[in-house]
Formats: sequence, structure tokens, C-alpha cells
Amino acid sequence: MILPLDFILILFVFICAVAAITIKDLLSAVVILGAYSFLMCLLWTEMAAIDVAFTEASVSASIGTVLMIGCVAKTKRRSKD
Amino acid sequence: MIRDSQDVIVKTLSRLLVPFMVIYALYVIMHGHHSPGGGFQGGVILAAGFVLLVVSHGLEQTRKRLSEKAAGVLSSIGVFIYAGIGALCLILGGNYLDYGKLSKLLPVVPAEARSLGILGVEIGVALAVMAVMFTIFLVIFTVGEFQEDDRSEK
Amino acid sequence: MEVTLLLEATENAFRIMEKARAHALGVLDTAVQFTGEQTRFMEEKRWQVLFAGAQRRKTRFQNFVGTALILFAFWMLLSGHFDPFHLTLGAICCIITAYLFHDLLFANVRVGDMRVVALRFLCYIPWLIQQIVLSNLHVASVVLRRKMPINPQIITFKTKLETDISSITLANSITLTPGTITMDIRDGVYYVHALDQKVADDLNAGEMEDRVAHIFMEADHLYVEDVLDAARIYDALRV
Amino acid sequence: MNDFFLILSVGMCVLVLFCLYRGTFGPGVLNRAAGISAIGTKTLIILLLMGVIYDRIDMFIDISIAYALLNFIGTVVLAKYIETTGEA
Repeated sequence: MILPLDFILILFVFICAVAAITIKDLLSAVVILGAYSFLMCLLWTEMAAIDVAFTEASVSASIGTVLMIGCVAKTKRRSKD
Repeated sequence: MIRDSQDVIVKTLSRLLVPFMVIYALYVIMHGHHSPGGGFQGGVILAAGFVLLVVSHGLEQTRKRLSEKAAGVLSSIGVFIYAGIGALCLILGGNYLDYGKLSKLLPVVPAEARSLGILGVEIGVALAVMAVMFTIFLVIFTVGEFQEDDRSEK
Repeated sequence: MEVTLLLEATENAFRIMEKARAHALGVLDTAVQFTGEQTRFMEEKRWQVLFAGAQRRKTRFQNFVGTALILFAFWMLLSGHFDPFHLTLGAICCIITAYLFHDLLFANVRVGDMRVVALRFLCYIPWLIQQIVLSNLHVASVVLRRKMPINPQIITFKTKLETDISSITLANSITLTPGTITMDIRDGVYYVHALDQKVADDLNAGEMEDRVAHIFMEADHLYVEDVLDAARIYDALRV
Repeated sequence: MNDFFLILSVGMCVLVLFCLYRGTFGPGVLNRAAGISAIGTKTLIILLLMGVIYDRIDMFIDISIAYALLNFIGTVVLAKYIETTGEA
């Protein structure tokens, strides 16, 4: 636990989460969600949970992003609301 | 998106990168008890290597190495390895996945047998995860493409 | 009278039959000869096919061994455990991977002398780092000025590099130096985005391309011929 | 010595903030993708600095290699999507 780094990373994760929810373009939301998972993985590592961080990096940052991009490619890209 | 890419840079770089990626994934699987990682993470990285091959070299090149049918068979084999080791421990008189009992079969002490059993379970988990991830990727990305193949099969 | 006629007739008949037999024998002989030639031709062709198959199999085997050796070196670099159990695991993993991907690592190899290429590549890296530092300072000084005198442009030039390895080496070197980014390579033409005029002029001078061509021996015509397999590498390594 | 690396990682976090601005507010997907892949490389370096701080650099090397490979794959798939559909 390193407190200053902790607060900075939590702030980044918060910014990414809010941006991913509020954005209209789905592809941009997927890209920002990729950044969210990268920063989340950094947060896990910083809390010395390396195995969790490895799982987060491998599952959410690569395969998750790829599968979500595939879903956006096969459906509509703009959300209607 | 399944089609062959015409870009020289992506094609050559992924050609050079994919074998090292697969060997790295196998390293993560095999050294699961020394360093972070294990069956699940290694399987996902293995599937990511095949995904990179599909995206850069097209589906036909990938089918020569891992076809859809082989992926289905591999997922079943992975689950079979995992459950088989657990049931073997059960037959030998222990609990489910009680690896120490494997020392009755293998000519080693129980601590070593425990390590070997964990390795076998991790290999099974990695095979199942890799095959299922690859199949999900193909199912999502090939919707609406390759209709002529389906017709020729019927 | 009639008896003599009869005798003549029988003699004639015998003669005709004799001739017919000789003819038939000749036809049979030529037929046997033809079929023999045909079979010999077929045999030769089969041997040729077998030989070519053996050649291809030999090339594939060499690719397999080369890939497995390189991957095993990478495994030892990663692993750090040198007991027999982990080494056996590594060997099995390398064999599986090399069986799956034996044709990826050595596709389109055009090699003169592998050692010279490696040596020249090692000598190229310090020059590249120096270029990166210099252009980094230049780009920082341009961007941090108040007026920001940038002049973004896309420049195209036709390359003289031939293999894909040298092309991507040049492309990645261009991308690594700040201020220039390779956007596309299409039919041997590079499309490069440059930040301002000085960087573009540096690129158009073509020193980097000359150096990359020097690494892969495409400038001094030392390479032997078009080689599509890894056989030359082994020859070069064995000497 | 640890303070030095801590200050370095906080400085890298400030750089991440700039890339995050480009990622969240940048117009269009292309700006966002560039910002996010820059964030990927910077998080990799912060990760290695953290490994130096925790004195477990051999464990952090593994996860950083995985980071680099997976960042590459995500960017390639996104670029291929934009190339095939033609909309940026």
C-alpha cells in the first residue's frame, strides 16, 4: 500500500468509469473501458495482489476488449437515447 | 474482420510475434506454482495468440493449425483432464482433488505428487479455457460471413 | 494333279500362318517394349516426386528444428529454473509450439550471412538511439515554443528495400524517431507523416534507408539468390 | 532510494493524466485509441517502478510482458475494425 499512488489511481479509475458510462459512442466506450481495466490492474498490483492483477490484465484488457469490439462490429454502433 | 490483412507491417510483426506469445503462455501455465499466473491466465494468453493469428493472417491459415472441430474436442479434453484427476483422487481413497493420494500411483513422495497433480489440473484448465475462448471469438466474429461454406456442407 | 494342288494349298496356308505368327510376335514385342518404357518413365517420375517431397520435408524439418531451438532459448531466458524437470517441460512445450508454427518464423528468409547481419544490426542500434535523442530534443523545442511552428505533411517515397523484414525494420525505425510516423506501406511506397520541414528533410535525405539496406546486405549485392527456406542459415551457421 | 522511485511513479501518473484527457474528451475514436495505447505503455513503466519499490522485480517482469502483448492485440483489433468498416 502506497497511499499517494493509491489516491491518484482511484481518481483515474473513477474518471474512466464515469466517461465510459456517459459517452454515447459505443466503440469509444469500449476503448475507455480498456483503459479502465489497465488502470484497475495497476491498482491491484499496487495493493500487492499480483495474481488478481494478472487475471485482470489477461481477461479484461485483451479478450474482453476484443470480444466487445466484435459485438460492436456485428450490431449497431451508436446508442439511441 | 476474419479476412486476410494486406498490411505488410502487421502481417510480418504478428508472424514473428505469435510463436513467442504461445511459448510465453505455455511458460505461464507450467510455472503456475512459482510465479503469478496459472492455467486460466495462460489459457487466455494462448487464445489471444490465436486471435492475433486470425486477425493478421486470416481464418484459413489458422484453420490449418487449430480448426473449430479441434477446438471443441480440446475443450472437452481439458474438462476431462481436470475432472479425471479429481475422480482419480476420489478412487484412491481421498477427497476430490486431494493430490496427495496420487503418490500411490506415481513413484514419488506425497509433496511431489501434490505438485504434479496441480500441474496436471492447470494443463486441463488451460486447454479448456483456450478452446472455449477461441470458439467464442470465432462465433462472434463469423456471424453473417462464409455462407457459401455452410451451403456446401449441406 | 489334284493331290499336288492340295499340297500347294496347304503349303501356302502354312506360309501365311508363319508370316502371321512372325507379325504377331513383332507386335507383341513392340507392345512389351512400349509398356516397359512407359513403366520406366512412370518410375522415374515417381522417384522425382519422392525426391521433391523429401526435399520439402527436409526443409520443413529444418524450419522445425530452428524454431524449436530459438523458442527453447527464449524459454530458458524466461524460466530461470534449470533442473531437469523444468527443462523437460520446456522441451515438450517448444516441440508442440514448433510443430504448430514451424512455417511462421522462417517465411521469406533471404539471407547472405547471418552473423554479419546480426553484427551490423547491433552496430545500427546505437546510431538509432542517437537519432532518437536528437530528434526528441528538436521536437520538444518545436512544440514547447509559444508560436508552435509546426508544418504537418505527408511525404511519400519509393523504397529500394526488397524483403519484408528490412521494410518493417525501416518502418519501425521511422516510427521510433519522434516527429515521424509510418502510416502505410503499399507496393513499396512509404506514406510517412512528418511534423515539420526539418524532420521531413532528414527523412528525404535517405540516410536511414541506406543504413537499413546495409544491414540486410541489399546494397552491396552480397546475397546469393532467392532462398525460400532456412537451409542457408544452417550453412552459414555451420561454417 | 524508494522515495526516488515513488516520486518517479507519481510523475508518470501526471503524464497518464494528460493521456487520459485525450482519451476521455478527444473527438472521435482515433484520438481515443492513441491516448489509450499511450496509457498502456505508461502503466507498464509504472508497474516496473512498483516492482523495484516492492523488491520483487522478477514477478513483475512476467505481468509486464503480458501487458505489452495484450495492449498490442487490442490496438490491432481496433485498427482492423476501423479499416474494414471505414468509419472513424
